[in-house]
This record gives sequence, structure tokens and C-alpha cells, in this order.
Amino acid sequence: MDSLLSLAAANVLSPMVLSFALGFAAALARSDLTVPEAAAKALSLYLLFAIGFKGGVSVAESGVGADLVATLLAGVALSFAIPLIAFGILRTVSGLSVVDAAAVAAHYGSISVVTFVAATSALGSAGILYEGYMVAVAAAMEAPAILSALWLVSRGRKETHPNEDGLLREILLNGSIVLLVGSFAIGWITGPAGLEEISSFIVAPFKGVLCLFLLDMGLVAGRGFRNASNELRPPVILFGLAMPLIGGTLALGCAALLGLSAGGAALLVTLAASSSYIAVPAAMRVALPEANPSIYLTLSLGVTFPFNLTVGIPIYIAAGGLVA
Amino acid sequence: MDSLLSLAAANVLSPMVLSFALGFAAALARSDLTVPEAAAKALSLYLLFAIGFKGGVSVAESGVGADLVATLLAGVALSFAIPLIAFGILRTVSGLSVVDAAAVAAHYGSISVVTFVAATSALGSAGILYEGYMVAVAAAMEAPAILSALWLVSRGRKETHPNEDGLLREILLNGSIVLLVGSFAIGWITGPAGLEEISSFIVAPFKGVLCLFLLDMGLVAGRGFRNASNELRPPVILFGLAMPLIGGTLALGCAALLGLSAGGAALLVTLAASSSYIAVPAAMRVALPEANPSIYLTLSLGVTFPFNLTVGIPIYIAAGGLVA
Amino acid sequence: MDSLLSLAAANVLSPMVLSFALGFAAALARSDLTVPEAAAKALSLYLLFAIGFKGGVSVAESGVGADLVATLLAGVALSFAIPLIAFGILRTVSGLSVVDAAAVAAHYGSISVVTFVAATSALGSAGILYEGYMVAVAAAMEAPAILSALWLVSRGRKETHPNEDGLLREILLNGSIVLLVGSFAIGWITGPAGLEEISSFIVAPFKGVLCLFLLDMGLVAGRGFRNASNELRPPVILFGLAMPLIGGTLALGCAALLGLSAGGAALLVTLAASSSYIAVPAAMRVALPEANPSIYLTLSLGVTFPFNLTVGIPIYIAAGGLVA
Amino acid sequence: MQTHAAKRVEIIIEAPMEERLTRALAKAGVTGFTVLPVLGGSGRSGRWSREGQVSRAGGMVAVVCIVRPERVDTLLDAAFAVVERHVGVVSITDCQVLRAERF
Amino acid sequence: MQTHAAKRVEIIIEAPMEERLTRALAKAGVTGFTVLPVLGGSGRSGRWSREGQVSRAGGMVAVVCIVRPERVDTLLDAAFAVVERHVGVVSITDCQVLRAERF
Amino acid sequence: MQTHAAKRVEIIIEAPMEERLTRALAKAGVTGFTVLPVLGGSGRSGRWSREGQVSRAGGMVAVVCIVRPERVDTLLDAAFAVVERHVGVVSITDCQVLRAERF
Ligand SMILES: Nc1ncnc2c1ncn2[C@@H]1O[C@H](COP(=O)(O)O)[C@@H](O)[C@H]1O
Ligand SMILES: Nc1ncnc2c1ncn2[C@@H]1O[C@H](COP(=O)(O)O)[C@@H](O)[C@H]1O
Ligand SMILES: Nc1ncnc2c1ncn2[C@@H]1O[C@H](COP(=O)(O)O)[C@@H](O)[C@H]1O
Ligand code: NA
Ligand code: NA
Ligand code: NA
Repeated sequence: MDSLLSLAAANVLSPMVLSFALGFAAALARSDLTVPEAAAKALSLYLLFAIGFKGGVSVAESGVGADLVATLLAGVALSFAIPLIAFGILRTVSGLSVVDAAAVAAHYGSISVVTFVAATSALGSAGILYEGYMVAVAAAMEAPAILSALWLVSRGRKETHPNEDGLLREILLNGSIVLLVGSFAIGWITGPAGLEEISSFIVAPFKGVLCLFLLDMGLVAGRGFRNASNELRPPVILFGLAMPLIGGTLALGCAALLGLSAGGAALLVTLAASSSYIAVPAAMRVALPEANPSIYLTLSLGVTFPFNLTVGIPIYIAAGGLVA
Repeated sequence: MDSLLSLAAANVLSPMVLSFALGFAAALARSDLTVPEAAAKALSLYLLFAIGFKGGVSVAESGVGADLVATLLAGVALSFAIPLIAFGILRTVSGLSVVDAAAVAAHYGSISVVTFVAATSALGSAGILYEGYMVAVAAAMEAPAILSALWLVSRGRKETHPNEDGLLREILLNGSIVLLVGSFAIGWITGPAGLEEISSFIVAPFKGVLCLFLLDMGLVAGRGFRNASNELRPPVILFGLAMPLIGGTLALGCAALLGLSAGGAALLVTLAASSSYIAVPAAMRVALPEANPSIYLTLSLGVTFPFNLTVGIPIYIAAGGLVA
Repeated sequence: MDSLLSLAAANVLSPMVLSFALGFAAALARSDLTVPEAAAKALSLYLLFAIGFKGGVSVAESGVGADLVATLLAGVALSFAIPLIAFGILRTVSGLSVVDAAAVAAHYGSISVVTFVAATSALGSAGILYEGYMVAVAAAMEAPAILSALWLVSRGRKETHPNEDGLLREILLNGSIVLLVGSFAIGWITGPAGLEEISSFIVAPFKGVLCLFLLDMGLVAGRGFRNASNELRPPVILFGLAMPLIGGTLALGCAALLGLSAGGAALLVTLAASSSYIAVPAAMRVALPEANPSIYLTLSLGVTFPFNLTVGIPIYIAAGGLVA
Repeated sequence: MQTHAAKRVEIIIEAPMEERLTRALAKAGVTGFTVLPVLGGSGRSGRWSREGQVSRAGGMVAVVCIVRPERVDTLLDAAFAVVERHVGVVSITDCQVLRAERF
Repeated sequence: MQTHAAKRVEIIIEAPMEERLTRALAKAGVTGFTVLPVLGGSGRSGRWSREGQVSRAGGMVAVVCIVRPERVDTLLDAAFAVVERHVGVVSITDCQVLRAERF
Repeated sequence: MQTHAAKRVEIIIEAPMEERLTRALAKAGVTGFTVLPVLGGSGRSGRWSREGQVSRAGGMVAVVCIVRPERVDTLLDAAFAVVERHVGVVSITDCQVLRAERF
């Protein structure tokens, strides 16, 4: 308990989380502070490239076995399953329509790479190791949830086909998955020698870049929250706080069965607990345009993301320590 | 005198100032070299974040006392007072209209963060220490001058109210003030431990980033100068060269009274001598749209900024050494 | 031969080349991965600034003599001559019109800075030194080829004048030449002391930035190739693979005559072998709008650039070793 | 396909005024508009370009509003009150729209 | 100078739909169009702005097609099939063009 | 509100030609125009997009000029001389403007 508290304090008072808080507060105060869209996108490319590359290098160092495949499959299964649970809960407690509930559910089955990155960074500060292949698991968990959500909607009607117009291909080849998997492969191929060549670009400044990126995330989350908070009724907000813990608990069970390390377990829990706000919203605009974006975006980015970043990650790290 | 000359030489031949000169020359030669707007904005966010953060950390290290408050108040007073002096001079010698003179005056009461950053960088190269809270003083000096200018204009007529349409809130919450103050607070809270985490992002590459940023400033200043130099009559240009020295002398007196260190005095003088080209122009477009932007922008960015960057900063540093 | 193979393997399996391959593959697979235009431009400004600056510093260290001037003149001569050869070959084998052939020829006489940068980076990894002034040679070789091409076209008709509407000035003052030459001058003036101030910005992260930039180049090249590959008939593609070797051989002869070091020879060969895809296409749109951009852009960026990056550079380095 | 007459109003205005303009439009009941970025331009106050700017100070934006013909006067009054003292250009074009119920 | 009557169709649509729209246009034989970026806007689904977005999820673009008058119905049918279920606005204006052979 | 008839001319042209076009316009006495960025498009020379470009080489811009009706022919002559050999599209629309003294 003590260590949980000190973990939480170290996390909340880190430059990363404080940068997010600064952005969030600036947006609520309606400051005109903004990070240009191109810069924000460049920062996210950097983070994806760096995290993928480092994951690949660590797999090159440690070798790869059945555990990678098993964890990948577990991640995919979680991503398929969590939307079904989320949908059931939302339909019971929230009063959202089928389409809105399915769209929200898709976000919680998928993952947030930035939450994952923040968790790896917190693990690093705490000196806890984790399996390098968790990056690949993150990539594998992005898409399945979208299929679950489309299936949930299509049960009730005929017209939406998951593969309408190449949507499936689009989801699987979306930029962040490709970059994450690709840089993972590059890291794997070039190994520690490759890392040495570019480590003063992808390792040394990493946390600082993360600060600026989280500043922008805070701005965006704060703006979304300010504009749309009145569309979120209390049961929906509560869902945004409880669902990470439900998904996380499920993932904790998987981690125990898989025999992951403490750090690996913390990351699998974080992935399950996190919710998407890039890939899934874009897919929803194409596949379920009737779903209201201010509900799913605000909930994911304005409620669950800050919750995970501040309170969630220390809990998930502590939980990871319990099962390892 | 010798040390002033060697200081000046070291300053003018630094990669930073030469990068500015390159940009200025490229613009005058009508090269199509440009830094994309989003990149320039991202660089400035980086500089603000880094300078604010480092200031906060140094306050965390040295503690804070009455001197911080006294210097803040002195800065605010300078920012209120300088536009009145500038306005008087301009109305006497330049032939500018009331509105144009007030708009120009507002720029000189406010500050240029980049000039401040360049001065801290020159102090760093010369090994001169300064009070970390000077960053907070910089933030406090951005806005008051705008109010002075609006008051100068409104004396003559009824319609302009300083608080028209939330302008005051806009000025106080403008992005650069919020980021500077916010990152100062983050640095203060996280202290040296926080700095260590992100120093290879905000300390090591700082001067290099400043070079690229000054390259862009040179391009913009050169373009402005090329397009609008014929709108600046000699007395106005002279004002742009003399006003920094007048404002700086005033600040030097304050620094002596406040008992600032040599570096702190140099920075207070630099702040008073520098003129705004971001926050104040935007406020002028809203509040005094009749004022001619090519006068105030070109004077501030094309005359005073280069003057301060090349000749001014060494003088201000030498002056700071006199009163400490 | 052995060392050529190991050089080639080290080159192809470097993070830089693999990043390019990732981008190329992502584009062919029609992923929506993109680098924002502003970010790509910022990365290229960084690379130009860094490579120019470092070149200038190394000239400051080693002094400068007749060899610099001689090499510059050789580079200019190559840039004038190669389009004539290329044009002759294209008109003989490819069936391209006079205008299209001239436009393509201009690209091969000019140079690709990124290919040059990749070659310096490969030399660095292999521990081979080179003359710092090769950067200036690169800058000098950008423009002459354009004049050759315009002359080739104007022989047949009256209307196109090389200096139409200030085109010549535009070419000579184009952004990348100005930045390369300017930062070279800054590096020369500030010397090793200047480099020390900003080396953690322009030296340490250089290869990592190059990875991200090459990722984008791969995306662009792949997209171009996907869209326009059907416009490139086999003889034209073959030209895109053979012309680098022809130009490179010519340069190798010059390097031997000039007595360049192994690294310097490799770079002169690389410059001659590389083809432009920024400055020349823009000039062609203005001066030869009838030429089909999908031919010259795709050939230069989709065929020759990848060839040089993967297979060419190791060959040119090996060749440089032969004449030194 | 069934179309309906409407008016397309295009307002080119300084970026620092965008917020004020859209607030005035909303107050006048005009809740549909689209904001496009502007790279540069030229007018009585001379030539300018995004490249010659530090930050937001001097940029412009184009605000496009499509409204029913009977609403165009309300819109112009609201817009004019904001644009009046500022540089900027307002133009109105006749157009046709699909889905008239949206306007 | 000789000009010819044509129609200018402007379609404001969510960025993730751009690809589908231009594919539908191409299928309907409309091969000339220009895509402009959009900074923000307001409509029945509220106010939005590029700044309030993470990445491409919610942005919009404006697609401008200039076509001969007799082709406008084909174009509208194709566009409408894509826009129908989505937010977005379609407007049509009469215009004149140079070089009619290009359309 | 009092409005006045004018013409809105929209010229979509390659970015490297922008400078030449605006110079030609200025020479013809057209000193008011606005330049909008373009993300991509399609025409006889195929589909292109900003993303498929390295730097400025292939991008386009849209230049919008609002002029008095009697000046439109001068404008078109000046524009056409620049656009003639280049890819690009010119369209002219009737419009109304406020503050006619500005045009
Ligand atoms: N006739 C015009 N046509 C199109 N845009 C114009 C026109 N006049 C002015 N503008 C735009 O409005 C801005 C300010 O114009 P002005 O107030 O005349 O300086 C210019 O920079 C242009 O972007
Ligand atoms: N009347 C209108 N005029 C111009 N743009 C509009 C209008 N209505 C909607 N839009 C644009 O279309 C987007 C979606 O509109 P809506 O579907 O009504 O939410 C808005 O964000 C605007 O960018
Ligand atoms: N009919 C059209 N409507 C709108 N834009 C067009 C049209 N035709 C061409 N364009 C634009 O002009 C560019 C060049 O066209 P083209 O010269 O036909 O290749 C295209 O990429 C489009 O951006
Ligand atoms: Na999840
Ligand atoms: Na000042
Ligand atoms: Na070449």
C-alpha cells in the first residue's frame, strides 16, 4: 500500500503528468495555447518509432519463444472480448443507443499507445523490467475491438458489413500499427548495434518529447471535455472510470496465466485498461457515422485517458507486482 | 571596455547570431528558404517550455524570498511605464498618429521571449549566473504594456474599452504566457529530479534548436524589412534603436535598487530593452485595428530585434556587471 | 569483394535504409501512414543545417587550399556534362520526347542531398574520413544541370530563355542551396568551438533524424512508384539504374585526377550518381511545364534514389577506396 | 436530384478576429459555417504571406457560410459589425444545396 | 476572353471519407477535382476545430469539382450516395470557365 | 444591407507559378487576392496529393480574386498568359460584395 502511494505520488508529480495537467488546465481556462497539428503528429511518429524500435531491440537481445505468441493471442482475445462486456454494461446502465454503445465499446477494447508509452516510462523510472514484445501486443490489440463493435451493431440490421469498402484493410494498415510493427521489426533486425547508432535520438530525449506530447494531449482532452462535458451523463462518466479497472482485471488474470514478469503484467493490464482515441474514432466515422463522436471521443480522451495517466498507471504497476 | 568588445565579438560570432544573420540575408536576397509555420511554432513551444522549466528548477534549488516578489513588481511597473515614455517620444519626434504611436509603444513595454532566451544563452556561454525567477518576471512583463497603450488611445475617445470582448482575458491567457508560467511551475514542483529526467531533451540540444529558430526569425525579420522598410521614416527607425537603450537604462536603475546579481540585472535590462512581436501585434489587430501593422511589426522585428540580438545583449550584460 | 559485400550488408541492414524500406513498403501496401509535410520539411532543414555546419567546421579545422577550388570546378563540370550524356542515352534508347528527355537529364546532372547525407553517414559508420568541403561541392552541383537541360531544349526552338522571369536567380537562391552554403559558412566561421556548443543538437541525434526522414522518403517514393510505375517503360527504368553508374564512373575519374581521399572520392561519385527530386522538379514545372512530372519524379525518387541508397552507396564507397 | 436555392457567404478576415466573428454569427442564429486556412494575399494594406509571419499575429482565415436566402441579411449585419473596422472581404454568391432541411 | 458555362460543386466532408468520395466521383466519370484543407467549422453536430483533434479522426476537407452543366446530376448522385449517412454539406454554383475542352 | 455586383475568379495553379501569377495580376492592376492552400486533386495529369510530394515541387494553390465586373477581362487576360502552358483551372462566378469602394 505504501509503495502504491509512493508510486502514485512519483507518477503524478512527474514532468510528464504535470505537462498533461498543464495542457488540460490551459484548455479549461480557454487559453489559446496550441500545438500545431503537424507538430503533434510528428511527435507521435517519433514516439511510435522509438517505442517500437526499442521493443524490437529488446526482443533481439532476449530471443523469442512461445510466450510471445501466447501473449499476442491473449491480447487479441482481450481486444475482442472487452467490447462485448463494455457494450453489455453500457446498454444496462447508460441509456446510450445500440450504435453509440457499440462505438464506445470499440474504444475500450482497443488501446491507447500513449498510455502504454507513459506506463513504460513509469516502469523505467521505477526500475521495473518488462518483456520487449509487449509493443507487438499493443499493435495486435488495436484492431480486433473494432470488429467486435461492428458485429454488435450488425446483429440488429443488415446493411453494415465489417469489410465495407476495404475498411478492414484500412484498420489493419492504419499508420500507427504499421509504424509500430515496422519499427519493431527494424529494431529486431538491427539489434543493439542499431540501437547504439540512434540511441541519442530515440532514447535520451524520449521523456522530454513525451512531455510536449502530453501537453498537447492535455490541451485536446481539456478542449473536448469543455465542449462536450454536458453530453456525458453521470452513468457514462462512471463507465469511463470503471471500465479500465474491469478490463484491467481481466488482463491481470491473463497475465497470471501467461506467467508474465511484473512489468509485462503491468503493461498488459494498462493496454486492456486504456482506450483508443485515434484509430477507432476514425474507423467509427466511416463505419458507424450515426454514432455521436462527442460521446466516445470525450469519454475516451477526456475521462479515461486522464484517469489512466494519473491514478490508473500506478495501480496497474502495483497490480503487476502482485501476480508476477 | 575590452571585455565588452570581446563579449560583443563572442556574441556576434556565435552560431545563434550567425543563423539569424543567414536568415536575414536570405530574405533580403529573396531566396525561397522558409521554415514551415508549424515547425517554427513547435520550436517556439520547445524554447518556452525549456526556459520555463529550467527557471522553475533553479527556483526550487535556491528557494524563493521577497526578492522574487519585488522583482516581479518592478517588471510590471516597467511594462506599464515604458509605453508612456515611448509614446511621448514618438509623438514628439516621429509624426506617427496617436493610434500608431500607441501601438508601437505597447510593443516596447512588452517583451520578446526570444531575446530573453538569447541573453540567457549568452550569459551561459560567459559563465554568468542569474536568478531563475527571471523567467517569471518575463511572463509578468508581457501584458501590462498593452493596457497602457489602450489607455493612451482611450483618453482621446470613448469607444475602446480595455476589456472589450474579453480582450484582457485573452492577453493574460495567451499561449506563451501560459506555457512559460506553467512550465516554470512544473520545473519548480519536480525540481532537479525532474530536470534530470528530461535534461537531454531541454538542456543539451537547446542552443542548436535556438539556432534553427533564429534562422526563421531572421527570415521573417528580413522579409518584413524588405517589404515595409519604406514605410519606416528615419526618425521611426532611430526610435527603434534608441528606445531599447532608454528602457534598458530604466531597468538598470531598478536592478541596482533591487540588488539583483550581475546576470539578473542583465536579464531585467534585456527584458525592458526588448520589444514584443507575437502577443502584442495580435492584441493590436483586435483592439486597435486602425494601427498600421507594417509599422509596428517591422520596427520591432526588423530593427529592434536584430539590434538587441547583435549589439544590445553584450551591452546589457556589461551593464549588468556594473551594478551588481 | 568481401569487403564490398560486408559493406553492402551493413548498409542495407542499417536502421536508416530499413526505415526507407518500411516507408516504401507501407506506401505500396496503401497504408495511411504519412509524415506531415511541415515535419518533413523541418527534418530536411535540420539535415541541411547539420551537414553544412559540420562541413564548415571540418574546413575550419583542416584549412583550405587549391584542392577545394579544383574539386568545386570538377563538380560544376560534372553537373553541366552529365545531362548531355543522359539526354543522348535517353533519346537513343527510351523514346521519350525531347522535352521529357531533357527534363529527366536535368535531374541526373543535379544531386540529391539526402543521398549525399546517407553516404556520409555510411562513411562514418565505416570509419572512413572525407574532405569537409565536399558539402560545398554538393551545393555547387545542384544548379548547372538545369541550365544544360534548358539549353538542350532551346536548341530546337526560340521561346525558352534560361533566364525567363528570373528563373536563374530562383535556382541559385533556392532554399536548400542557401541553407547548405550558409550553414557551411557558419560552421567555418565558428569552427570547433561553435560545433561544441551545438553538437548535441546536430551531431548526436543526426542518424536518428535521418531514419525518420528516410521513412518519409520511402513513403513518398513508394506512393510515386505505385501511382506512376505504369508510365515508366522498361528502357526508362533501366536508364534509372544504369545512369548512376555512368555518372559515378565519370566522377571516379575526376576524383583520381584530383587526388581526393577515399571518402572524398566516394562522395564525389555519390553526388554524380545521385539525382535531384526537389530543386530540379520545381524548376522544370516553371521552365518546362510540358514535361511530364510523373516520369522524371518517379524515375528519380522511385527508382534511382532507392537504388543508390541500398546498392549504390556501398559500391561508391568501395570504388572510392580503389582510387585513393 | 432535388436542390434548393441558398446563399454562399465568404468572409476573409484576420485570424485574431475569427473567434469574434463566429461568436457574432452564432448570436445571429447562424450555426453552420466552415473555416478554411489562408496562405497569403494582397489588398489595400499590401501583400502578406504566412511565411512572413511570426505566429498567429497576422494570418487570415476564410469563413464560408451557406444560408437560406431569407437569412442572408441577418448574417451580413452580424458579420459587418465585426468586420467593419478590420481588414477583410465579404462576398455573397447564389448557390443550390442538397438537403435544404439542414440550413 | 471566351468563357463557357459550368457548375462548381463544393462538398465539405469528413476527412476519413475523402478517399471514398473521390473513388465514387471517379467511378461516375468525374476526374477533375481539387481538395482544400478545412480548419474547423460548425453545424448541427456542434463546433469543431483542428486544434481540438488528435490526428485525422475528426477533420474535414472541402472537395471542389468544376463540371459541365450536363454532368452535374451524375456527380450529385455519386456524391450523395457517399455523403448521405455522413455529416457534410454540398453546394452548387453556376460559374464560367476558360478552356472548356478540359471539363 | 447594400451590396454590389462583382466577379469572383478562382485560379487553381501549381505552387511554383504562384509568384509569377500574382506578379502578372499586380501588373494588370489587380491588387486584391487571397491565396488558399490545396491538399490534392485530380485532373488530366492524374491524381496527386500533398502527401506524395517532397517539398514544394508539385503542390498547388488556389488564388481567389474578387473584382468589379468591368475588370474581369483584364484579369483573365493576365491570368491566362501565365496559366496557358501550365496545368490549372480558372473559374468565374457572379457575386455580391459589401463595401464596393474596396474593389
Ligand atoms: N479583391 C480581393 N479579392 C480577394 N481577396 C481580397 C481582395 N481584397 C483583399 N483581399 C484579402 O483581404 C486581405 C486584406 O485586404 P485589405 O484590407 O484590402 O488589405 C488581403 O490580404 C486579401 O487576403
Ligand atoms: N451552413 C453551413 N455552411 C457552411 N458549412 C457548413 C454548414 N453547415 C455545416 N457545415 C460544415 O459541415 C460540418 C458538419 O456539419 P453538420 O453535419 O451540420 O454537423 C460543419 O462542421 C461545417 O464545417
Ligand atoms: N474539373 C476540375 N475541378 C476542380 N479542380 C480541377 C479540375 N480539373 C483540374 N483541377 C485541378 O487542377 C489540377 C491540375 O489539373 P490538370 O491540369 O487537368 O491535371 C488538378 O490536380 C486539380 O487540383
Ligand atoms: Na483497452
Ligand atoms: Na520591453
Ligand atoms: Na547527379
